[in-house]
Amino acid sequence: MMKNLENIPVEQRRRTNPLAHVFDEFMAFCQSRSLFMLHYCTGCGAVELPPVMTSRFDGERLGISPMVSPRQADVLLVTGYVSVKTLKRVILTYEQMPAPKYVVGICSCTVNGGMYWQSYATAKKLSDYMPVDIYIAGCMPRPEAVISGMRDLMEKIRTGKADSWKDYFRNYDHYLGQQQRLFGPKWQTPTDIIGEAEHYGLITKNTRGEHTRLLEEHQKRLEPLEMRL
Amino acid sequence: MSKRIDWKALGSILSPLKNVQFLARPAITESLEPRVAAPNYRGFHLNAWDECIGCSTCQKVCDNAAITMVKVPELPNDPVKGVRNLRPAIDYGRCCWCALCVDICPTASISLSREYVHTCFEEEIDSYFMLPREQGMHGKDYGKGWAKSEDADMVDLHRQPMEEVAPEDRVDNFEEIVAGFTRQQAILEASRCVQCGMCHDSCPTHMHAPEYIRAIWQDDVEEAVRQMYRSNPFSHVCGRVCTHRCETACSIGRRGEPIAIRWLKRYAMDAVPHERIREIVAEQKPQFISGRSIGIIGAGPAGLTAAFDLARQGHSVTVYEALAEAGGMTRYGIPYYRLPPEALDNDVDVIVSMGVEIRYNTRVGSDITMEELQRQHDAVLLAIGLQMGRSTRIPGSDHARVFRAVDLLRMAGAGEDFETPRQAIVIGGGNVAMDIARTLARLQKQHYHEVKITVLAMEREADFLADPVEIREAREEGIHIIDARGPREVMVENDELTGLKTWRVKAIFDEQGRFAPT
Amino acid sequence: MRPENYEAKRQPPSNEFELNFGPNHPGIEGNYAFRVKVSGDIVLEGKADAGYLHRGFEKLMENRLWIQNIAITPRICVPDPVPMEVIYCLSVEDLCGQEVPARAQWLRVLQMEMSRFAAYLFYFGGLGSTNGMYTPHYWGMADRDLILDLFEELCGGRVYHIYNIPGGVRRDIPDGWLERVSSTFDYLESRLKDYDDLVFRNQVFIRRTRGIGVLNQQEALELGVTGPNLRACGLPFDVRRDDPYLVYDQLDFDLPTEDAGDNLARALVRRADLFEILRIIRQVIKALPDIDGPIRAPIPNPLAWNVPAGETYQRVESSKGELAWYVVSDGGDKPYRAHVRGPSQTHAVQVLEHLAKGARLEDIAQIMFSLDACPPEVDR
Amino acid sequence: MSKELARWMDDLLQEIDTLKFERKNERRVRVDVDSKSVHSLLELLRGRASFVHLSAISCVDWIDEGQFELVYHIWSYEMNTLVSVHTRISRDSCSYISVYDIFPNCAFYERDIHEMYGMYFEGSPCMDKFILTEWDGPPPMRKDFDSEAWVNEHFDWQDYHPDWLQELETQGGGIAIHPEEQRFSRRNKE
Repeated sequence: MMKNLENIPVEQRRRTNPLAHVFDEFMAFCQSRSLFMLHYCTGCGAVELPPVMTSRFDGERLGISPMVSPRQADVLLVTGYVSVKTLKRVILTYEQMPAPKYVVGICSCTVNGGMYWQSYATAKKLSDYMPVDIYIAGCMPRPEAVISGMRDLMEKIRTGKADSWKDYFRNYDHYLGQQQRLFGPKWQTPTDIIGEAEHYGLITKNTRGEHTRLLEEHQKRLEPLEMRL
Repeated sequence: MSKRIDWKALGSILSPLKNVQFLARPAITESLEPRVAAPNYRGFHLNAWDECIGCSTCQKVCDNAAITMVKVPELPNDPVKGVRNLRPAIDYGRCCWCALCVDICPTASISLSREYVHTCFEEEIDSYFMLPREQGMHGKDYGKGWAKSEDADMVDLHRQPMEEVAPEDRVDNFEEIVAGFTRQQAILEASRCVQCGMCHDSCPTHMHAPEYIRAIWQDDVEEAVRQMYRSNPFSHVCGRVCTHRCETACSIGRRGEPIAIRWLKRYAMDAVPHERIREIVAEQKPQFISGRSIGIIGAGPAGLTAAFDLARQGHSVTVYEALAEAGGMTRYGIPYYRLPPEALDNDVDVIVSMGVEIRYNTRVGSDITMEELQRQHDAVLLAIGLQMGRSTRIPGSDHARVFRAVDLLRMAGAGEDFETPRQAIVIGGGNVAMDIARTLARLQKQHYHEVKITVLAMEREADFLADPVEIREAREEGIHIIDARGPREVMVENDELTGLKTWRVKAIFDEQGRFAPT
Repeated sequence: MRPENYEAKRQPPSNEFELNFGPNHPGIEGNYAFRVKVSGDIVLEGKADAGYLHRGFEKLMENRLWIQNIAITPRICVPDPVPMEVIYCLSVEDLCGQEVPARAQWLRVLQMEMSRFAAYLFYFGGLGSTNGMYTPHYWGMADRDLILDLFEELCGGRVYHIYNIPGGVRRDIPDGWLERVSSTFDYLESRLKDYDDLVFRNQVFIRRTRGIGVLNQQEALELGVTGPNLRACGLPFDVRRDDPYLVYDQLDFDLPTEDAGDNLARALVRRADLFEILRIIRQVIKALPDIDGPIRAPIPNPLAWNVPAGETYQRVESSKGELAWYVVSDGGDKPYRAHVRGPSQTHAVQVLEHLAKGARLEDIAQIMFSLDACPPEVDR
Repeated sequence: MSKELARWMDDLLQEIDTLKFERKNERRVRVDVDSKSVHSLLELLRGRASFVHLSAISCVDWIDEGQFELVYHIWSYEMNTLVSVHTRISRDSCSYISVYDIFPNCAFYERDIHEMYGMYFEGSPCMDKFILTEWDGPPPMRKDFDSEAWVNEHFDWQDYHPDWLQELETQGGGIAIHPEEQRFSRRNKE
């Protein structure tokens, strides 16, 4: 993986408040106890999510609840295989989610192609296209396994280790390169990742590269729609 | 409660308040900890390493290419016993938990556990690649889930029945006993093969058994013959009298009857006309001629195999044989009811057709000297074999009517007259002893219409050296077998044999494992 | 190449707008998109956009051995996987001329009906959600889970059973399992009354669904509608009865119909179907203990299995309608061609496009759910 | 009644010289017909013999013969019989006439065959891409498209190297047979 320690920016804002760490921990605790997961059934594993969220296994007691819009969601569940057509939407959805955001890869297919390893239509390794926080094994995993995975994720968030989303900004060039390899050189999304990376102070030498240069050549800015009635 | 609802009969607007009554019902929510899975749950893999033989059948049936065979050096690797030091490793980034690997495992070593929770962070993704052992994925024992059951077993453990000549019909002649497979039987038998290649590894000549079995299954006997001649020019012979170590190693034989590889070979050789076999083998004729010549002394199996291989490499080969016919011990040491001479003739003919020259009745030393050979050829190969018989060296064994096995078989094979005895004792419990006993039984039947043969084996019945099939057939033919008895002295009176003194054998080998019967 | 969702299309100077439903939309079943052109909240035209769940099943199947395909078939339709397994096995058996033991046939019927029941509970949950009623979803999921527990006990898997195999089924039933099936379905029957009160006798639901998405008989026949959706138009047709497979000709069941052809009728047909399923399951439970014998006809070694050349068209009734497979063998060890004809291929595309015309925007999701369209079946 | 109808139909279809008729069982009939006559046959069956339900259209790529086989499965609710009409079309011309005017629900199947096999149907309401809108390779269901080669070209696989494997490698063991090797070689290699 591209988690190179040198790439982490050294520039840290100085924190003078003695209660800052307590506050950080409290924030992390709160974050871990209130997760909105995006309601997007990308693959067959999605069929085990309704049982997770409803009466029998009741994911809501963990503070996890489905959310219909990516703009308000914290967790992106990639439930199984992602076809190339869906992958474009998943990447777009992921980029639209506000940080901090977490990706859960469910089922075999997100790890190494799964059942569909020979298929021309599905992507094989999810981590090539976006950083993944946690994987849940199974084809498909039972609701209990999903809940265990979500609890592990909560623990990771609570201890402040779940920061793979920063990886997307730090190594954007790598991820974009993989995306371009699959979708062609003209691939683009209307989100501005480099701008966001600047905003979060996560620009490293791997954020920009040949792939982002290629993107900038093609990129068309979004224009506001004309509304006529 | 009605079966039909008439939508016009509108229900009460309060009926959704039904919900309220659920306040009093106990909750159905499960606890957060994972439940125990069902008794035949298909969870993560378990593999009993002691039972696993590394045949990699699981890898072949896996539809997702999730299984990698990994070499574990500390484990035994003995192809002759049918054991490899390979073990399956599972990629849970591919596995779909269909349990086909469990159902097809020839040894029933793989099973699935009742464990189903595994989560990992991105940096621990290697944990998705697992080498299953007896304990579960996380070292904890959750119990076996889906395991081999008789219902779900996909391995066919039973051989195709082979037709044989009935004992009463076969005992008075030297006709071949085993009928050989029919086409249908051969295809069915070949279809049992899981292509593990244990046979290939255990075979002394490394015959391409998986390939020719596959070809027989595809009803392409010519391809099967082609595969056989890749490594063995004596396919007719080996299809009948081979010791078939392949069948001992066969992974199907772990729990059932091994594939009848020997009979399949014989089937393929018999199914193709001899002319066609010659054509197929001729495809292997060399493209170039090396210009070197090689002399081989002895036209036995070793000499002729060497001649065949050398001829394929483009050398010109001359074989010198002391006797009038080629084949060596295969011709003179194996009774005709097991190996008809025509089969051997065919094999020799194929070898000759590759351009090998055989000079019969040429004994090196008397008809031609070694120096001459060395002068004529670039290289000379001695393939003279082991033709001297062994004796028991007990008192009285130098009597003229005490024969050595090899000599007797040669005499019988060559049709020499040695005065078939009315009564005979065969010392030994191996395959050669059975050959002798059954040959003599046939001769006795032809001459005196009764069989009076006793076989004296030193081993106990359970560990006889001879093939169980041989022993069964010998008994069917009226041969009396006494186990755990060793010869002590041949009793001779007035130059006539009168009997044999024996002792009870307690152990055949001494403490150092040497042959020292007591 | 940017996703169409975000392509900034200039709108023509009118009050018509293009809107996207999905693929990430709560009103869409699964991963599926439906693009509509609206004027106000009236839909002028709808276009289905599938392929988000496309995996190329038919191509994959051509690359796998006959036996390996049993693992991949249930994945074609996730909420109702058993008919897919059964129909693949039926096809292979037909090609091989294999006789399936009676016990296996009855077990298959039992599974199919259990799966159908579970799929209907899923359906009610989804349909309730599109009307803003989330309780049926919660109840349906919990009740469906009881059936999944039974499946887990039977075959070791909750959703993907992989229990059927050409020639029969893979295992015999565990001890006491039939009694548990019986008691579970007794419980589920007692729950149906609750569902009636909650949904089917509920004024809100009836008023919300009545007269929406009306399909008359003529249109239904032209569009090739099958299954419960066809029965909701008053045409009693069911593959189980009219083209019987397995042992359905020995079972006694009715085909409930409704005449209205609207969303309510489609829901009511399925509701009435539940009682028929219970009837069938009870008949199977009664008959099964007396049917002894093997559960599987002997099959050849899976690694050396050539299915004789030929072609077969098998049909079964899934919970969504007529499911049919066309399987061709060239005598090799892999299928030469396997074509899946899922009921949703008609329902989710042409029927939905037809019904969307003139519908209100807020009804689109409801219409889609009421048709019980299953996107993975469309995409394969 | 329906039995008699079925017999009539059998007799009628057997009369026609240009088609090959085969009754497979009580409810399955196979008809092989020249590609020119498919439409008139379907029209006849639908109009005169109540075969109103087009169950599916299947396409088979017989690459060795250079032909596509189209199979129209039609069902009669009255006769309870399924007729499969088989016809062959040259792989080169790759175009055929739609049956939209006879069976309006053929649109999905024809569109599907178009994108999966690249066969064009004249007169079909929509021949746009549907499932493979973002696919620019060859029609994937054709036999000459090698899915696996395409996948290996476009994707990477996980490169696992867990601790136990490293340990085995230090002992002289390690990965012996990769799944891909086993799967397709079947010991063909020496």
